[in-house]
Amino acid sequence: MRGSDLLGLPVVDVSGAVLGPLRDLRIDGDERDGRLTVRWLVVGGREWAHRFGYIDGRTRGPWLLERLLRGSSDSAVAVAASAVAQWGPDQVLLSEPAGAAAVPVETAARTW
Amino acid sequence: MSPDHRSTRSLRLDLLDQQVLDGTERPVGRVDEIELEAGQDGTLAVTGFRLGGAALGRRVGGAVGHAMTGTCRRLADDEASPLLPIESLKDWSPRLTLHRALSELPEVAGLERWLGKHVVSRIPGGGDARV
Amino acid sequence: MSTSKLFSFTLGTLSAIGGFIDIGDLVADALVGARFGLRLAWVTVLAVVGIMCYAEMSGRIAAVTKRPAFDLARSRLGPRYGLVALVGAFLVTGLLVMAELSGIAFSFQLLTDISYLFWVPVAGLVVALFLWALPFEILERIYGIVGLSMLVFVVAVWQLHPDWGHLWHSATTPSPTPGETWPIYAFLGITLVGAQMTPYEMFFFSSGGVEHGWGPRSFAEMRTNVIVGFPLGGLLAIAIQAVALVVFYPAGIQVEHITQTVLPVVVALGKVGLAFAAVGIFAATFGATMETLFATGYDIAQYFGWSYGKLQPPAQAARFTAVTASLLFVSVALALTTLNPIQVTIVAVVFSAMLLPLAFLPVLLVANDHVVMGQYRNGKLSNAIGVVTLGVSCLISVAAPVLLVYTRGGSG
Amino acid sequence: MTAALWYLVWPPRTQAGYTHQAQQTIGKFRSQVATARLWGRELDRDHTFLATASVGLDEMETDATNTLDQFAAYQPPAGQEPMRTEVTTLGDAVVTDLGELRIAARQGRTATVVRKAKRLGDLLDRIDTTTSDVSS
Repeated sequence: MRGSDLLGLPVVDVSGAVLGPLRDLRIDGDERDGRLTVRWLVVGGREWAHRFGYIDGRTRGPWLLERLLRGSSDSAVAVAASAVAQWGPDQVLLSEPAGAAAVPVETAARTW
Repeated sequence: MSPDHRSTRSLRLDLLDQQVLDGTERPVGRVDEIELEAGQDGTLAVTGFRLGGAALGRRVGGAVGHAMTGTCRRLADDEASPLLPIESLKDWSPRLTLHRALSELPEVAGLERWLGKHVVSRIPGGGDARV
Repeated sequence: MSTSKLFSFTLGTLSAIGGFIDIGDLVADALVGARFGLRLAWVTVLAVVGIMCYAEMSGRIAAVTKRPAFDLARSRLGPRYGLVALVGAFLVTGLLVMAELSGIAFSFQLLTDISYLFWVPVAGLVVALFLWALPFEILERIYGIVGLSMLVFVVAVWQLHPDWGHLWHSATTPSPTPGETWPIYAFLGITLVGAQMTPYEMFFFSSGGVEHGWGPRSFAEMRTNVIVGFPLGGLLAIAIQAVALVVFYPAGIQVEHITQTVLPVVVALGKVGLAFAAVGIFAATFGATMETLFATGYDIAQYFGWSYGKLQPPAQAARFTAVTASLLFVSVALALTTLNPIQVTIVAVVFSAMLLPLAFLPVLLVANDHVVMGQYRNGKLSNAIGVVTLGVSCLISVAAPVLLVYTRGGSG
Repeated sequence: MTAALWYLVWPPRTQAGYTHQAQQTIGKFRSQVATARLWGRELDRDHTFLATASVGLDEMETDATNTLDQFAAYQPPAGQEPMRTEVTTLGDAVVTDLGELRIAARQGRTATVVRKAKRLGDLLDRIDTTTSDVSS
């Protein structure tokens, strides 16, 4: 499936509750041995905040711009790829309830 | 927050739209689309990527996007923006470098190839297109 | 530092000067000087500070990432908004190529009294041959050094023995002259910002950095170029405003032509001054034609990821070469439609001012990207000036179209 | 967008609008004549090449013609015909004088250009009187 189709799909937990749109995928592995696997899903948060790199934590500041563009910081969550039951075609279905699967993006970001 | 050197990379910020160089470090295009596949064990993996206006057009969307995709489809003799498997990738740091040179990648950057061979290299001082 | 290093170091800086004055300055500064004297000089000063901040940022990004400024637009704005920025930059800079080309033709006309329209294709051919045959370093040196003859405008200020108190009073009165309205004052302020803060210079500056193989160790050279080049460009702009104030304001002369821009130099220094001014205008517009032409080519090539620039033979950057050649051809044709290049310059400069946020935002974001920049990311000063400049440019992009219409393009 | 374009080309209707347009037109004539006179003076002081001066003079004549045509095209509101006549006759004088200068320059007759340029002083005085008439 195409990456651009996947991004934006609603992420739904096992009970049918929608966590939010899929905004990004964290990829692990080494391109030299041809194995690039998805480790994390990043769900929710403003698209622009993702595009500018604020949610991912790489872009920090300038202070005013970040306040304007980032929006509420707790809106984005991370979900381990292992919690996914089905990828697409029109939603990403989790195999667990949101409470168990979702982790605040800041804590997840420390390990990715 | 996260340390500056990382173990995982972002599909949106590090892979999508990333600059692609051929085996001789010559820019040939950008990652216009990424292909992923879910394996039997449920894990999702990046299996390849596409270069070219046809794939880019789909992501731009709207009338302009359709025009872009349409023209590229008509221009390409075989499939427009073909899939390059992950195995063709030599290095990703942060730019993508392919193993093979452009001359060994027949389906990539057709316009560059045609213009280089038939037009620009013919002008005195134009040099060799190496395509 | 060995003498040859010092020699190339100073040449690098000197060549920066030639690139900082273009037809936008020649027209806008003279026009503003004749009407408001130095009452808008503060805008030029602030614009220089703003463009210096972003030029340094994009130069630093180019040195660290080996990728020029526009390359970032698509990675940070995404393909759709990157395309909007691309089309905007293409239209504006494309218009500027036509205006700069006409500028070259005007400089020939100044000394020959043959209509500039005759000279436009000649100028186009000269630019094409120079760009095709000569490597960049040589080109930059030529129009840089020759561009120094623009300093004749600074000499002219002294030669006119102005009433310095009056000049200082004018420079420190940020308000319209009697009989002029605030909207026109604001509109001409925006044209000055557009003339001084030109994104193509930032794209060209950073792309040049990538081609010169800048790395973190070349920060010193890069910053010297910025610290010397841009302020000197600003000084020239203010000198043009000053001579226009001294000679034109009392006589009620409104500037509409390049011949009027050089008139104060004629008054001050006679034929020698005129010759220098003509050569200076040739170098400035010649350099600017190449910069706007290549900046447009860079923008497109970097959006699509093509090879570009002059590092490899043209045939190996075929799409870039084709696009640049066709843009030059279209610009010559556009100039030959006798569309008034001065009006085109004002429109191009105002629209360029409107597009500033799209050019500045990606640069500011990447300069704060810890993964990309690491220890070389923005400090507090760059961020402070960067945010203020971005904020002002957002206000301008909202106010510019309204004022353009309301003041009927400044004639109001 | 259309509203903006309409506003741009909307000719003056009101009396104040017409007067403002007249003042603008006279201001342009003053600028064109003053520039031409300056070229003449610099030619006299051998400060400029004849080629450059004739380019400058030619541009001023063309501008004056355009300025006159544009103003003449406006429909004067009732009662302001005298103002129109005064400004257009002034404009005719400006176009004629600048035309003579451009012709002399193109023929290389520097002395004639200098002499005619000096006489532009009277034209500037006439512009001053018209300015006060229009604004009173």
